[in-house]
Amino acid sequence: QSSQPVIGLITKTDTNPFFVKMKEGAQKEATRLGAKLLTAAGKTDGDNAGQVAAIENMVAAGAKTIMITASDSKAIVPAIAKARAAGVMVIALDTPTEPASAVDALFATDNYNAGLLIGQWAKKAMGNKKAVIAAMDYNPGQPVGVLRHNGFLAGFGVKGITPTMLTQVDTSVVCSQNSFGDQAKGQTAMENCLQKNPDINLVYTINEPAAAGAYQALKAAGKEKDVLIVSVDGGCAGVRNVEAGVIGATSQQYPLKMAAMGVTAGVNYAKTGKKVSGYTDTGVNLITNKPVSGVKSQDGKYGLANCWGQ
Amino acid sequence: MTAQIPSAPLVMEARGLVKRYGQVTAMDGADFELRPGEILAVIGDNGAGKSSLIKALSGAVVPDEGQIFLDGKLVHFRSPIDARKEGIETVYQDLAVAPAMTIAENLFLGREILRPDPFSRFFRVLDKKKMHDEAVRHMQGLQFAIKSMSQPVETLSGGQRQGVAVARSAAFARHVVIMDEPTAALGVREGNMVLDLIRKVRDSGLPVILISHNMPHVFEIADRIHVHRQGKRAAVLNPKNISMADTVAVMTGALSPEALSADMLA
Amino acid sequence: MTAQIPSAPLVMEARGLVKRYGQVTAMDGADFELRPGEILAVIGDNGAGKSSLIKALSGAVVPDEGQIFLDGKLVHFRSPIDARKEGIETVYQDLAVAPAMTIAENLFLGREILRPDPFSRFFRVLDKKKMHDEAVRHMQGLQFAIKSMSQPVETLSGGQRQGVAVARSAAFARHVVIMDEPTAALGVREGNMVLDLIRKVRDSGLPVILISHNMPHVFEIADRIHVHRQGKRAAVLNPKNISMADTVAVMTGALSPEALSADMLA
Amino acid sequence: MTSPPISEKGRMGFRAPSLTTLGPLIALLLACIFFATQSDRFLTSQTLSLVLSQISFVAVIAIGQTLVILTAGIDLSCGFIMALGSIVMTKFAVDYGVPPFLAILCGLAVTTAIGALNGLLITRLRLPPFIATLGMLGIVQAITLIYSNSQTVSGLPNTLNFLGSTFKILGTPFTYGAVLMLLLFGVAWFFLTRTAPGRHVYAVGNNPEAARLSGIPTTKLLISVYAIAGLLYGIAALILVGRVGAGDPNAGQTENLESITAVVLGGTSLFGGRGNVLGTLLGAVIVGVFRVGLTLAGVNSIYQVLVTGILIILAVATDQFSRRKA
Amino acid sequence: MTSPPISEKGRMGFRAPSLTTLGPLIALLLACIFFATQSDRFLTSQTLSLVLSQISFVAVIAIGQTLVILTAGIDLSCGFIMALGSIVMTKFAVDYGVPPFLAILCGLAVTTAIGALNGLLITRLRLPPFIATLGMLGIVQAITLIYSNSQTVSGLPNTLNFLGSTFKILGTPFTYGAVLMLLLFGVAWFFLTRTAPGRHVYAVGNNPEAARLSGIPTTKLLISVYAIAGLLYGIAALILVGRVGAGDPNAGQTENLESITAVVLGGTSLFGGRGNVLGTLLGAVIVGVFRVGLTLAGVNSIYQVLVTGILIILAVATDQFSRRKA
Ligand SMILES: Nc1ncnc2c1ncn2[C@@H]1O[C@H](COP(=O)(O)OP(=O)(O)OP(=O)(O)O)[C@@H](O)[C@H]1O
Ligand SMILES: Nc1ncnc2c1ncn2[C@@H]1O[C@H](COP(=O)(O)OP(=O)(O)OP(=O)(O)O)[C@@H](O)[C@H]1O
Ligand SMILES: [Mg+2]
Ligand SMILES: [Mg+2]
Repeated sequence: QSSQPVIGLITKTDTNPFFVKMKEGAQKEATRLGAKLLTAAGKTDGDNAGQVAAIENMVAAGAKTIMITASDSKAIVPAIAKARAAGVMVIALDTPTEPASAVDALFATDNYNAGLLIGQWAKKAMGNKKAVIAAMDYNPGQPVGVLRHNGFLAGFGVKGITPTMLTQVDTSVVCSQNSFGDQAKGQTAMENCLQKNPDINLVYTINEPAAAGAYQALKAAGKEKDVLIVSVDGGCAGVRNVEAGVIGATSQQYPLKMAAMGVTAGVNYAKTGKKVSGYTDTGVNLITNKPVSGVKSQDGKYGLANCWGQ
Repeated sequence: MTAQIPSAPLVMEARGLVKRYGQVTAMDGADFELRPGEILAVIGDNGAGKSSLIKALSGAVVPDEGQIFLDGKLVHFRSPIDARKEGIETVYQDLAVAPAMTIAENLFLGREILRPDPFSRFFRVLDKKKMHDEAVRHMQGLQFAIKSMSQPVETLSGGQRQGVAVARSAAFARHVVIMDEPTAALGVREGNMVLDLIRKVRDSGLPVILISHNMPHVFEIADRIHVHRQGKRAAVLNPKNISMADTVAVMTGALSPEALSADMLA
Repeated sequence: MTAQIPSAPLVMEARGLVKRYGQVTAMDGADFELRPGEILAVIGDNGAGKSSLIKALSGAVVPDEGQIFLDGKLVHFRSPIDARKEGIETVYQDLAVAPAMTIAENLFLGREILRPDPFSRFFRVLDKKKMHDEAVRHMQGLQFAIKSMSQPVETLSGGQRQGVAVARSAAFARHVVIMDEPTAALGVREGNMVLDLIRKVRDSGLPVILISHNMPHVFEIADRIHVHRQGKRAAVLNPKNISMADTVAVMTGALSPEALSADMLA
Repeated sequence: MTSPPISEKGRMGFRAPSLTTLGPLIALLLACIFFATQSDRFLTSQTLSLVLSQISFVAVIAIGQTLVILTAGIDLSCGFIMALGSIVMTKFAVDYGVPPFLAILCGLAVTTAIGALNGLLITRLRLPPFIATLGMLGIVQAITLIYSNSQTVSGLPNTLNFLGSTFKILGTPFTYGAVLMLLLFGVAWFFLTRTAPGRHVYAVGNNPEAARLSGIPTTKLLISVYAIAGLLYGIAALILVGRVGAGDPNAGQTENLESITAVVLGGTSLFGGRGNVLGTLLGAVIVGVFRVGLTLAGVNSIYQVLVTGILIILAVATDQFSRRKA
Repeated sequence: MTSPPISEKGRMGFRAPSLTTLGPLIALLLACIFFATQSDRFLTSQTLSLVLSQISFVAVIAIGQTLVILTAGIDLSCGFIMALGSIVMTKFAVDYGVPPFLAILCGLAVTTAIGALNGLLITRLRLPPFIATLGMLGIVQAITLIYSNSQTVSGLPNTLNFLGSTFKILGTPFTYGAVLMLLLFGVAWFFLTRTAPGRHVYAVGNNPEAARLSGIPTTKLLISVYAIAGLLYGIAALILVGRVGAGDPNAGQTENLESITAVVLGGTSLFGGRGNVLGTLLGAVIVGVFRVGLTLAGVNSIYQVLVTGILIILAVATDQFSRRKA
């Protein structure tokens, strides 16, 4: 029993389906490999203190490998350093730490890149129509939201975008609201943006629930046909919305894969003492049924086959 | 013990009531007897346990030991609702009013007047107008100079608040009225009004238990005087045959009840 | 108006106090005079505005109009702290105690006894033992049967609570003592104790304002009687030369003050 | 400083009771005038429709919260109870093929039962409402996430979406959910001001001991209040489902604070026994107007947080000033 | 059902005051016994050290919250004030090169000033504490994010990290932050039980009118209480900075609920005037023990939410039972 490797997984929250899937993937892999999986999560996105406590508790519980999707990529670093000093292998999932060298390894998709892809696609898909953009963002201060938002703008061809700061340089973004990554709140935000500017014809959304909410608002206004929605995640519900024409394109990520790879590495470390290292990109794929030239994409069928969900 | 077997059946009777609060014993084997249609005054020093006694009789406190009989039947009041159902109405010393609510609402709290139509009966819709009118009627009986029945009780003077509590008990009693120092905060005129009211209640056939520190009031109105001392009944006196001074002496313990002549007892 | 120019300077004087609460006018041009070393009783119907008057005198209420003089000097009490600083102590009708706190703490609320060392003075560290002992001393004067000074006030009987408030005012007054119905909830023995205490305060040279509905008490102790009616002073009577019945008649408006002979006024 | 009125515990020295809804109304008017100067799209019937449908489910939760707060309680679990309700309704209808109408009833039954459980914990185990509903918050959230597997339930039959559909008044579409919300405020107002149990709610919050001594069955009343609140959260869930077009396990995270805010903005005292359910409606509308108005004014979302904070303080300060003059 | 004691407003009929800390202590013991059976790593000095350092900053916030709640108030802005404090300290030291010690003082000054501002809004503008601190919550959060540009401040000088460093007792490392936290509880306990202003805090919460009439300067007292609470949030910020090793603009999101939970678990009444700051420490420890214990027991994080909810209810129910017997 005591020889059973103990592996910890710390997610940002328990509520986001992305992390729920990640946990499922890890659990499945752990069961397969005979490892014991400990899980913990922050109370809200941005709950760094909760994640620090979780790291400490997992070290105390005897975990030799800890996987973490950091809520705050900088503030988590000292706690990670302490765990590593105690001989624990730490793997960052989904979100890189700053500096990236603070962890042993990173299994992730590049969120900036995910944004970039939908931006590029949207640019082509819009053709020479003048874009009037609304952004359904995430809680101010959350890096994921900034990365995706700025990646989208960069991909769309807006100049002067840096990956780290929420930039409001482009006047074509007429409305930028916090959707909390939530369907109901995304809907509210979209309604208000439409009231502000009815000419909106392109909507960037932080994730697919927000996209579904935005679509609901557009539909209520009778505009769902004229407005393009792009999103990030690639969950099954999201891909089905791509198939249904609700979402124009979405960048698909692979949380199950990240988690499974992490568990494998952890079990390996327990058995052989060999750590993994470096950055493994688990990849992003643009999922759309309306491919455009110059942007590599997969269709909805591929998306559904690889989506993280039932 | 000076308890006597009366000829008429007792309306209320209590035997050996005990109530302890941590270290303090508020009632220490208290007996109690109330005869039909009488005004029974309960007197005693501060902290003698008078309020505790009547709280037990009105269901506000469940005694640790002892029994209570109503019309000779053993009763177990678990809450004031039980006592109310038996038609026992009480004015508590700390008044038990809802200060943010109006006078009319306080008068009818817990037995509001409903509109007669079936919809209203089912949803228990208030007849505000009737409640207001009835409130005016009840309060007029006491001649308190109160402007409006829709004034919150917290805007009333101390005595006016007491008037509200007294009017409430008199209006609804069907069996026994208990009043814990109903005239304490009242002016001379208002105090006399309440004494009149108590007499009226008695004349309508209901017995009244009156706790009071006001000896002139007690001697003016009481048929019998229950003297409470250190958590139990010390004696029951006949105000017609004993002086105020002797009564106070018994109450304070300066005079032993045994030293009294038989006609002084009741 | 029956206001007279007394020979000795007045300790407290008020002219034309007005206090309105929305529709209700609690004081309607009330005058007031307190002479050195006297016991001045203030009587009146419920809602006459007695409590409002003394609240204005003690800074608890800021009057809408009118002036208050202390030892002939115009004062503006913005809060009870101002009045306290002048050595005026008040027992309020609704007692103003903190029910969850102990008797000793309530007695010393706002003027706790601190330990003498510099550290304690700076951090205002309580001398709990001394406060306890002093509390025992003050309360013993009133002979209430209270077990422990570290009992929360909410566990006391109604009369016992009043005793705490009375003891507090008597212990700390340096200039004027104001008592709003201090004996209302008290038993005979305890009420007499409080009357004794009031006399002792007077004998120590401090004037006392006593609001009471208890006419025997008023006639037993008062040097002068201020009759309040409908928000103003109706008359000031001399209890030595007027009967209780006439006093009550003036108070209730049955007798006009003009009809009184000069020696009945004070 | 004027003196507080004769007061039990003198609480009003610090928080005067709102017996009118005048204060919040003035605040709302001032806010509207301000936003009208910021955007010419603000003063349209469209904005009104938006505000009403956006606040509809929070406002219905706030009705329940008002009842609870009037009894001197508090309900922190309201939002998650709504989320669970939305999942039960939609999962029953979509996954188990229960007829939509029955599925709705099941959802309402679940939320009502949880509300009643809150009431039982508070009255029978004598837990402070804060603790009972805090514990329930965690329990209900976990159950919701486990039961739904954190997955949104979509593909709903029309019956479940009904409250999100619209009808037109003078060309502006309004949702049935918003109408239901207004209707429920009317019912709650009637209940609280015109019926005996409604007045008992106030009495229990104002002086529980007096209520008990007056023969009001306080325990039964409190359990009923929490159960009715639960039912209202269930109705809020139905409105939410109609609005969003899906069952949302992640809903409800901010609704406890939002609903309490609406109640307090509307002038109801957190100490119980004083307040007005129409004030709550105003409170909810104020928050909704701020949100729409600030977006129309083009305020960056982070500055919206700032301005909303300032406006909340100003709104209640206006209220206090208007009352001090009166 | 026993009758409540003679009570102003009879509030205690529903929530008996905790005059002892016995109840929470029993609950804590039961929880410890349970966790000890679940994991042999639980009953170690290591666990104690973990719990203490993990709760250290929330517990310090909870001291401030206890003071505020004892006055019958509430402070929703506490967590974000802490976050702002952590940003000011670290930015001053790192970005502006202010000497660390001075930077700390600047941070404490800012948090104290914001606390005092809360007090001013509550006393001068007579806002309900819930509204004043809710508004302040938004304002402070926005200022923090704008000022820090949502960026974590790292690369701190050692002085700022000091409270996160450890010393060993019998081989187990404890953080100085945890020690400071325990020390502050001692000071707060002394203040509340042994000094005149401490007793005035109780009096103001118990009966504000009586406090005023007794000559207690209630306005000044309340402003001081909120300012001291602000200072404590600043100290919590310093502990947090030491623990995390960075200034964190996203901290403080859950601390208001967590600190109130600790206070209420510790037996302090939300209605003011009754309670005990050592109970708050117990309350915070209970929550911390739950977190560590459940992780050691290997409970899935979502089930942790569920079990924590149940345990909170059980803990207070135990408390109530132990009191009913006494
Ligand atoms: N805060 C208040 N708000 C509204 N009305 C008030 C307030 N305080 C007093 N009143 C009104 O002012 C009038 C005078 O009240 P006050 O308490 O001074 O009377 P009082 O002479 O002391 O009566 P009592 O003998 O019954 O104590 C009463 O009619 C009362 O209703
Ligand atoms: N809830 C309680 N908790 C603790 N002690 C109590 C409680 N209720 C009453 N007591 C104590 O019991 C004793 C009797 O109180 P009670 O109120 O019955 O006296 P009383 O005769 O009505 O006095 P009074 O004439 O002053 O009203 C007192 O010493 C009081 O302190
Ligand atoms: Mg009594
Ligand atoms: Mg009076």
